[in-house]
Amino acid sequence: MWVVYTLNGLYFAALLFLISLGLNIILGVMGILNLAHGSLYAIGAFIAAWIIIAIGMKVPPFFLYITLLSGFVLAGFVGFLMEKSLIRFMYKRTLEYQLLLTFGALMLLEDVIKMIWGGQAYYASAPFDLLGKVDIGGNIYPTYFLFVMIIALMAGLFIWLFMSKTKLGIMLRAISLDREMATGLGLDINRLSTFAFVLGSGLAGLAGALVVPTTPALLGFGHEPLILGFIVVVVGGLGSLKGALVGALLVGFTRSFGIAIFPEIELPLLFLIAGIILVVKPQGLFGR
Amino acid sequence: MLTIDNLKKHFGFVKAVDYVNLEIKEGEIVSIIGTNGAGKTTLVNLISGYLKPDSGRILFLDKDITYASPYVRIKLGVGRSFQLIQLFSNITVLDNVRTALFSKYGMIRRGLLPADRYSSVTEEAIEVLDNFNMSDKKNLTPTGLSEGDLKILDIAIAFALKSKLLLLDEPTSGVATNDKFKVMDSIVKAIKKEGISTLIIEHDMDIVSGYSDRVIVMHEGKVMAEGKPDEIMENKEVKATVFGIVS
Amino acid sequence: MFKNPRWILYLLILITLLFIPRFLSIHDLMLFEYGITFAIVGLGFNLLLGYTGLLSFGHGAYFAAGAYTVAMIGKYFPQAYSLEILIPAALFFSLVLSIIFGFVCVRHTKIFFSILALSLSMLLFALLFKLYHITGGSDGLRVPLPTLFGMSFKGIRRPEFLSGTYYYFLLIVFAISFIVMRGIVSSPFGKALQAIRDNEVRAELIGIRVRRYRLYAFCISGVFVGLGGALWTFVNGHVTADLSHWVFSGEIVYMTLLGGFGIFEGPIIGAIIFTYLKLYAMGNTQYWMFVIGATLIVLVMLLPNGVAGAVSSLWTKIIKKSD
Amino acid sequence: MGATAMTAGTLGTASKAIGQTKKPIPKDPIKIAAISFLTGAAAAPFGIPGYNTFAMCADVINKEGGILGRKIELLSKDEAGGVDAQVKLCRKLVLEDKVDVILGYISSASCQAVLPLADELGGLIIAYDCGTHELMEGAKSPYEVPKFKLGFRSKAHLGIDNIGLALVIKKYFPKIKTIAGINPDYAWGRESWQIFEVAMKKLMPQVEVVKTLWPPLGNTDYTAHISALMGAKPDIVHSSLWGGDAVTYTKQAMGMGFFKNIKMAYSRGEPYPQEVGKNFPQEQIICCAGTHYFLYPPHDKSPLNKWFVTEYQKRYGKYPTYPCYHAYQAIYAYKYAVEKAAKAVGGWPELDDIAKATVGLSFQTPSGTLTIREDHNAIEDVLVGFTKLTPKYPFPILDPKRLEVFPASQVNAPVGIKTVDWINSWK
Repeated sequence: MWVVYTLNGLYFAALLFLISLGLNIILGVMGILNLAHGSLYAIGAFIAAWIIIAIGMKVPPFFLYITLLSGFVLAGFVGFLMEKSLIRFMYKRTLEYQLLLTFGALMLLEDVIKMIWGGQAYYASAPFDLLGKVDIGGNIYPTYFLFVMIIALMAGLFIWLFMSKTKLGIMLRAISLDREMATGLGLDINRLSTFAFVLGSGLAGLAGALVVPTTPALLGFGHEPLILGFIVVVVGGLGSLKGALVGALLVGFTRSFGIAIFPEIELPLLFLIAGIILVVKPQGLFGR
Repeated sequence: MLTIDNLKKHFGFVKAVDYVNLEIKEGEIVSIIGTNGAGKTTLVNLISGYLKPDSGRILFLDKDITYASPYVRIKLGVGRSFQLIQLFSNITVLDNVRTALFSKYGMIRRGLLPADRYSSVTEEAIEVLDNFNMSDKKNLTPTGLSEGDLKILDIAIAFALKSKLLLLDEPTSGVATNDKFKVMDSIVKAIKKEGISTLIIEHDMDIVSGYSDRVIVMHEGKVMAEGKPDEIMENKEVKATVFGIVS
Repeated sequence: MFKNPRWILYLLILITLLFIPRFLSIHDLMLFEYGITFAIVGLGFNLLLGYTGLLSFGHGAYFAAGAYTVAMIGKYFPQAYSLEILIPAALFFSLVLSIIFGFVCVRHTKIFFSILALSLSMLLFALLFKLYHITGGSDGLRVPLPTLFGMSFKGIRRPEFLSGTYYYFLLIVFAISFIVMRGIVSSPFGKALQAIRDNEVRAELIGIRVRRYRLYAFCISGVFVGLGGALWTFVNGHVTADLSHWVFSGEIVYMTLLGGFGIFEGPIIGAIIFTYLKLYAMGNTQYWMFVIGATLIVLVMLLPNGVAGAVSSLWTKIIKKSD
Repeated sequence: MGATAMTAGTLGTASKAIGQTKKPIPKDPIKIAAISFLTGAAAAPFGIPGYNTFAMCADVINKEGGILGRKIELLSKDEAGGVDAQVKLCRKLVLEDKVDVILGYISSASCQAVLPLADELGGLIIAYDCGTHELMEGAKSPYEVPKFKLGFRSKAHLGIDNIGLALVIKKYFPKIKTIAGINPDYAWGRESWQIFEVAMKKLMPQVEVVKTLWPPLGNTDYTAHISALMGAKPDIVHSSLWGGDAVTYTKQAMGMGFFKNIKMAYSRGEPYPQEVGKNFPQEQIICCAGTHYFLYPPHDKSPLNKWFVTEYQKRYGKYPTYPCYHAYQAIYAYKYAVEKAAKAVGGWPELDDIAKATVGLSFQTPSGTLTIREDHNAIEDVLVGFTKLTPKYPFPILDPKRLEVFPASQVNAPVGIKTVDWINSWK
């Protein structure tokens, strides 16, 4: 059974990683905590579900998995609009405005989703069903979950390579280290910020799209992940990519084993651990 | 009243303050000059408790304050001003000074009566501002002041703490050249009036020479020379390294 | 105190409030009472946001502390269920909670502080939610009518209670907390907080123990919010764990900004407007979240100083014009 | 007008003596507020279907000439926004908008908070879908009824589902040793499990509870719970998960080979085979929240159910689920009560007359007979069945040969006795 517990932990961590990675990129580069991140996750879920249902079985299965990228694309695009129309005016503003703006965006998007996709649930489990199950040491496990883990891993690697190897990534890191200095170096902050925001939102959308084959897309889809995303970010350290990974794993395993061993206090336990870590290490595990 | 012995603070390879010894007597005005990065500001930060030294001792009125918290040093009477102006930007000039006074008298715990009720403090604050001819601006917020005024206000706050020792970090930096002496005049007038011993940081000899009893030259974290202003002006080594004049 | 013309204005407003029950329909009156309770919350919250420069996204926790104190006493010690006991008790427990949470939070500033406050309030939420046989979990607890100095309100319907005795009780408490808070912000203590808000470094170096004073501010605001929560329970008649959820805290921030946190009276105005805004949005469209969200965005973009700020700046303009 | 006078004015209607008035029937439409979740996780599975059915029934009633000739004007409101928002909204509806009746509330929290307002404000409120058995029960039995003079619930509480499940398990699986539970972590889940556990302890004392899990509402990843359950190796797992949660849980459990040697007992399972499709595991125990099943009573026996199903499908392209039946019960309960009261007083009835008429009201619904008792709570029969795939439908239906129906009297506690005490008193 322990194998499965571990896999469960990893799977949950994988999703949290994608979500908090997005949160952290935005937080790191622009110093803005995006409360609407959960809604972007939901948007990713809805569009993916909608497309999958629309094309149904009419296409070769391979394309179904491509459609999951639609989550990344649409959420990224919404992120782009948000940045261009709202966030961009917030860089000079103080914290309370930044937070409240994204809080407003959260409520706004919630209803926009409702206007577009209506109240009903979208069940798009085709990708989940098609992959079937694998036998791991006598335990049956859905292949799709492994697929999700792999995608998350690839996304993580990609971001890491991007941030450490490419010129663009290094510029982003420069900004997150010191915005003023970066301006001094003559980097085009606005362009880079837009890019970071789109990337972060896209990752949230991707996470949503990956989840949707395993669970129907519903209104209020993004609330739970947002909170857990917060915990990961706080525990891992604000703006730190490594932190997102470690934090996600921590939360994932706490949850998986918590439920298995003492189900009653799993959720408080999570917050408790977060609290303790912050008392001991105020900036989070990998925070600056 | 202030004795510093073998004070050391290194940032990695940078020897900001390297085994410095110095002494300031009652009512004395001492200036420290030196090129940028000579360790002047670091020294002030160490004395005011903004930084903690690697080794060495700081004695103030025969008490060891080497590792004491800023709060304690203020209580003992070490006040400072800042090179880059540090003000309370959204409250009035009067309140800037008044808050300092309240803090000094341990009155900031008083949470119910309006500050204006403590008229004695208000009067004292206005007095302080008068010393720097700023009482007419008392109801403006710092945002509405000239660079020179800001600088003076910054010093006035430190001054208001009635420190026995006042550390002025580049009191005229950022002030238009032709105002510099006006600023210095008003500051020194106020200091002399109260007979506070003062440590002035400057990189420009001409500004301090007229005002200080003693000048200390720092270079690469060490004290290079020390003496009356005119002696220093004549010191060849100093000329060469600090003023870059080769004769 | 009354030398200042501002206080005369306050007095006039207070007198009008005394007679409001005669003009408002009972329903509007009850809404207005929600407004007043949140006005008290706003007062407390703004001490932290407007005067100390700390944005908490978790003040629902202290609201919940106050509210649940009342509900729990009602459930477990009905004999002690009397306003003159309930209110002090609520103050006490919200104080205790804000000391504990505050101690952790004030070690940080800026966004760190906000997120930490948020996480802690969510911890309380999780507990209130999980310990359902004590707290009623998601169903929450019903809050009966209290007694007041031996006066019992048996057989009286809540609306009558609210529009009678309780309204005036509420008004008195509000007036007191208004005066107290007014005193705090203009006192030396208040000045010290503003000094910390404006320049932490310098505050430290004029001898203010920054972290400790942040904690003081945190606790005071926590207590005020708790008081608001306690008073609110009787108006609402029911408490649930949602009070400690971060979205509820978000609404507190919302109304503070709506009124304008730069101005002392701002949050009060904000609280009252928000109460009506949310209800009428909900009553008239199923897209009420859209309305509220859009309003918020417009506010942030166009009226950063909130309604009160806009009004006052308009006023000064008019003054300028006239002379 | 002074505050108290105003109060009396707005609340007067409720305090008039019964039967005195011979009020002529007004011409203006009846204002009915219909409240259900239009946002949030409960919107899709309950809120929207309920909302649809209210609209459908109101439309049908109006086509047939309304209630005593008065047309229905339906005001649909969102149940989201927190309990305090619901309290405010309810006050607005009664005091400001002066609605004749409020039909609504899916969440138990809303019901608990809002039903007391019925008497406070003097407005008629009929809860249509919330399940908590605590709603109408007193602190300890016997308790005096009714709890609320003007507050009703037009459905049976969650007791019947879980008692029904226990009875079926005793009948079909007398040999089982162990059970477990996975229920949503809030009042609904807690209470469902409480009743089920008490009933099981009473019926099959030898059975041992090996695990109880409480996933949060709207949870998207059940893998941890599923493997925890599989680790505990129970024979049967009880669950009151609903909506997306139930579907998610089932699909993920299927993916993890959960159903190989464990059986599920869903207290509200009826809609989910439809959602999951033909892969939905067979032979699972499913309760229908009363007898609300689109194939029961069989259409040949019950034309009303046939009509309801076809009509709903015509309008919304889906088979009606139990929230639809609940909505039907609520709006028709009001209709019949008004007509009954009108007969009694010979004119348009006051609220108290309607309340009086509602007690003891018993009428045909698409899913059988509904009776509203003195405790202002309805009682219903309960239907439990086993999933079976048939060629006629693209998803498993309840095997028609093994439909277990328990009469209301067998699954509802007598008036004035708490459900738990009643179960414990079983011989």
